Amino acid sequence: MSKVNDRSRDIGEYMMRPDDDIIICRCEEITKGEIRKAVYEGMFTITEIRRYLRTGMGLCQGLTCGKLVKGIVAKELCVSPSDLEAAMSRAPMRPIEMKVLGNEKRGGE
Amino acid sequence: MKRYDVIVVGAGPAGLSAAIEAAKRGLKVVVFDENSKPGGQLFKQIHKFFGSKEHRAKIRGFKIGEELLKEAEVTGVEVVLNAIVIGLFLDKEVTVNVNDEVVHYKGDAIIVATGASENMVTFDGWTLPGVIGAGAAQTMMNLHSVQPGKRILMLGSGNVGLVVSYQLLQVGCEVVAIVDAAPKIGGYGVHAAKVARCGVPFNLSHTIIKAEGDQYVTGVTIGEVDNKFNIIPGTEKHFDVDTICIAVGLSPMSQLLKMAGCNMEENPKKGGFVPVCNEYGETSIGGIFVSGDVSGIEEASSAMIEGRISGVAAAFRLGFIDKEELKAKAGELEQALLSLRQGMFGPGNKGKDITKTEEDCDVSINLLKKGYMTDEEVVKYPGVKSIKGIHAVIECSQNIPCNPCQDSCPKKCIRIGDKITALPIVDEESKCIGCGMCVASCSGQAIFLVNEDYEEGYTYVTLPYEFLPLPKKGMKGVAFDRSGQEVCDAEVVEIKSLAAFDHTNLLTIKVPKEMGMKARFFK
Amino acid sequence: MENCADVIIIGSGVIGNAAAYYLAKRGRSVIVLEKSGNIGNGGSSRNGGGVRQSGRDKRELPLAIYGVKNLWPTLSEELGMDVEYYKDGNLRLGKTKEHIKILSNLSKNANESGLDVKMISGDEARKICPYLSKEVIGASWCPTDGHANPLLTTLAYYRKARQLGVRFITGEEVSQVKKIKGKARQVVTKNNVYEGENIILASGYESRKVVQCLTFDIPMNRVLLEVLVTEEQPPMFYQMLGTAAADFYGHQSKHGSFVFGGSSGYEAFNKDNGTPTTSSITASAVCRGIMKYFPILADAKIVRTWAGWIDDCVDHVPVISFVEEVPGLILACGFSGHGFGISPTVGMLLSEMVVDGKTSIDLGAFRYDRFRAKI
Amino acid sequence: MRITKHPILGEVNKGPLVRFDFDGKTFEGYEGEPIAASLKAAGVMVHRHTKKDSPRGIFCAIGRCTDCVMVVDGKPNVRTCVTPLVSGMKVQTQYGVSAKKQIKL
Repeated sequence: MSKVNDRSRDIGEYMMRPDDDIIICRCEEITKGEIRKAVYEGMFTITEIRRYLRTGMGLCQGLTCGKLVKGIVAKELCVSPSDLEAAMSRAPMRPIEMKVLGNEKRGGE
Repeated sequence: MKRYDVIVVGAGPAGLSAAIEAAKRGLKVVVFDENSKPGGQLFKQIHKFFGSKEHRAKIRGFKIGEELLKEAEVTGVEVVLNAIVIGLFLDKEVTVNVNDEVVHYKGDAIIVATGASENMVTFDGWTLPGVIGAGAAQTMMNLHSVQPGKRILMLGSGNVGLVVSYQLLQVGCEVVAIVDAAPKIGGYGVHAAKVARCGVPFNLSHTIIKAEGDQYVTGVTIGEVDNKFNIIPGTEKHFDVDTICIAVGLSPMSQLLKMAGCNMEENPKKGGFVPVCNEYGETSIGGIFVSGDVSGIEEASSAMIEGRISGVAAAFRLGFIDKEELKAKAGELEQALLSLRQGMFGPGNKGKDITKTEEDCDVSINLLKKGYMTDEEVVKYPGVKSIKGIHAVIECSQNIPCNPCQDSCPKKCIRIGDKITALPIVDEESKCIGCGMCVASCSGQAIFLVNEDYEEGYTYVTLPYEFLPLPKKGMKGVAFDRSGQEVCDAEVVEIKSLAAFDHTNLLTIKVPKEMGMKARFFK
Repeated sequence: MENCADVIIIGSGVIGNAAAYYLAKRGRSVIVLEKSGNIGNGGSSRNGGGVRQSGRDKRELPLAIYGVKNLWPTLSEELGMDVEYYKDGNLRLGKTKEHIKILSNLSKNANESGLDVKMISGDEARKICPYLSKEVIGASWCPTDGHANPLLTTLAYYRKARQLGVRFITGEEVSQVKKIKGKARQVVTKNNVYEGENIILASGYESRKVVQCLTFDIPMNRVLLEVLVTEEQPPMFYQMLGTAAADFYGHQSKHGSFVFGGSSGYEAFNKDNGTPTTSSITASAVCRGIMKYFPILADAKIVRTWAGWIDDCVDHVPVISFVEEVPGLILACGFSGHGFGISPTVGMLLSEMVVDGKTSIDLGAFRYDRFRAKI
Repeated sequence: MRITKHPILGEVNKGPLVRFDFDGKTFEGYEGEPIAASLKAAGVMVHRHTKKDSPRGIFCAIGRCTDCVMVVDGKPNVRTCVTPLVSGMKVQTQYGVSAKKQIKL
């Protein structure tokens, strides 16, 4: 069983670190400490962290913090960042006003 | 719904190249780009490119951008700007936000060339105004003609950090230091040397501890790190700066492919999260291709070739060319790509500790640590020879894929050979005429003309010079050595600005005889 | 590693997690198996967050009312984290006479079942929510309805259950449930076999595959629904919203973003590429729907859309049931797109089924064998 | 801060100089350049204050990070680094998601 799948795996206790209050997700203003703590609360994947804390759910959609969050979570879980799947990418790739998204056309019309 | 043979996402070097190759083979091609100007990052890249002729070496990035755009127009590629692709849906349907409408298109093939986004590092205060990406600095100064700041600290000594530092100097900003947590400079030595001789200090094995300021950056504290990247107490240094520029690498911007359902992988060698693809850039979804940084971080030169390969491959997939043609063309392009991936900085050598060049010369430790070679080190390379009369001194000490100097010399004084990563050799037998073409052709600005025999007691040194204001003949100033230290008085004896030099002015200064192998910059 | 527990739960959605929590609270050992790599990756993380009683099928109403009365108000406290529950009422909006007729009927039915829902005028609706367009001529109003954050609720149950010792294993796809000596006992995955006295099947549409191995079936299909999220907006209103025309539903979250669901009309025919993926037309349709009622949101930017498969039962209410042919198995699936609001109640009832063998609210209407030919 | 002549790119020719309003004061910038460029040239560093009252300015300058958003002509969350300046534009520092300064809790 992988180190990410077994949610009862003992990863020790959350211990505060001096850089815990550094902002990681600039859009939603989520700190390193919050992300680290979330891991100890059982959020072992980037997707769960995102749902739990809103990292990468702001206006930039994780373009800035995606890699940073992955690095932090991987370190706490003692896995390689490549063992963690990136969060799903969802349309729209850039924020779009409701009135524009609602204003559809088929190319050629 | 409107259908194209190929929909290309991203009008950067890869996307345009892909579009051109596909259009050349009769495909109906559209390129969508979210920016108001095409060319991706090319129009911010005002330095001359490396490589050989087939890679458009010694041409400045933005000029390559102009060439690509012209080619795109000639081949009938439709380029739509301010067109934000908002999704790549099932059945190769693309929706585009353009003119406040969302337009649906279908492509028989899709080539995604969305490029990269910048990596970031975090430190205390990194969200303060004044902490910016290196790309932002380039955008502000080279596209919008506004200085990103007055006094700037650069974090990152890769090629982006070095090139942007130089560009900042070119627009009159002060670069107080280049800082990197790694123990060695990551980018090309020639790029480092360019900024070092202007007096920019390197702080390797250092990182930013804190960006200072309440509302915006007013200063920065850096500190030395141990081999585990922990800060060594007591090593803190402070700089008064208004801007901190971050250049710590790029990540593929592959979100669109993940959304489309392509098989993805985390691949550190490619700089991050990339779609799995074959040698033609085709992903796990047939007909969806990738090229350029989105498929793995490299230089614009390789992005253009990758783009061309995927353009040709798309033509094959849609039945516009046969297998023979695909193989022939793609084979040729792959060779070109391969030659770019050679040398010390090639992807195969990533992370390796290289101590010798291919010619078995020692790699300059000072160049890697401080950004310049010492007088003792520089003479060890085949481009640096003591020759009577005017001759080229080529301070090129690393195997990088680049050979324009060889082609530039009308007298064949410079030899690199077929392997373009080889160090240039100055031929003692051939007669240099002092035309300076080699000086201007060197993308790394590592070639100087030295004449120790023109005037008794003096040496004439010709330097590449890309700053304003241009010194005038007769002007007296100071010469600086490779480390940026003042070494002697100097007088401008000539300044040449030929169109063929493409804005690399040739500044000839007169320095005391013994300074010929020291003086490398003039203020 | 110990692969035995009192209860094996298949599916770590909000239902599975809630059941795990209530079971653990009552001292049962539990293992939860999740096919996906992420906890709560199905409909639990892909819904509009409605905690509604109004507009529900009569059969579901007792579950919904119980939850709103007894479980939701204290859930954040109980689980130790904010699930962003708001009990600010539900407005179901109408723009035409036809709409008002639909709404009146719904209200009448609700009232008959003892729920406080009343019809109000357009102006009254605008008093409750001043951002409504003038086009709204009337609405049904249920003041005790509300919404919560489904992502957080799902994870809150998970987090608390995990703290109580429940084992969660992700990436563990169940291939079959095996009967031993006539009783469901073994849960077989690719690499492991788990054993439990009781097995709760709560894996949405995927449950169908498992029950088919046990030689029966549940008449449900999967339907792909979509939701969109706006950028953060200043706080405007906290009612849950729906419309008679069913063109959209949603609410403003605590964070400030609006969460809206809706449909294009092609939901039953949508496909995916392995993960639920949005169609190219739905979000646009939902936007048009919303703007008719909330013109003020026209400039709000959509930052994200997502899709999720719902397990749509033939009669649109879930199956929550023991199975006579398979003792030891408990079904909790077919929630038909409105499981979130009743998930605390259902989780609690599932724990009662295991621990007490019977439930405090009658679940007769949700039996697995209720399906009969129409003639 | 403006670069008028560049050693490689030559003379800089921008569109006409126009006026715009920034937080009630009249500023000048070149029509069509990003609002952020006009502000930068005028020495403005802070574009907004986040919900947690942290100041933000230009960060990526290409419309991705959304740090530089401001209230433009009454609309919040406008990416000033990719929004062209138009004569008479009203640009305001953004607080949270509006132009209203929030009371710190």
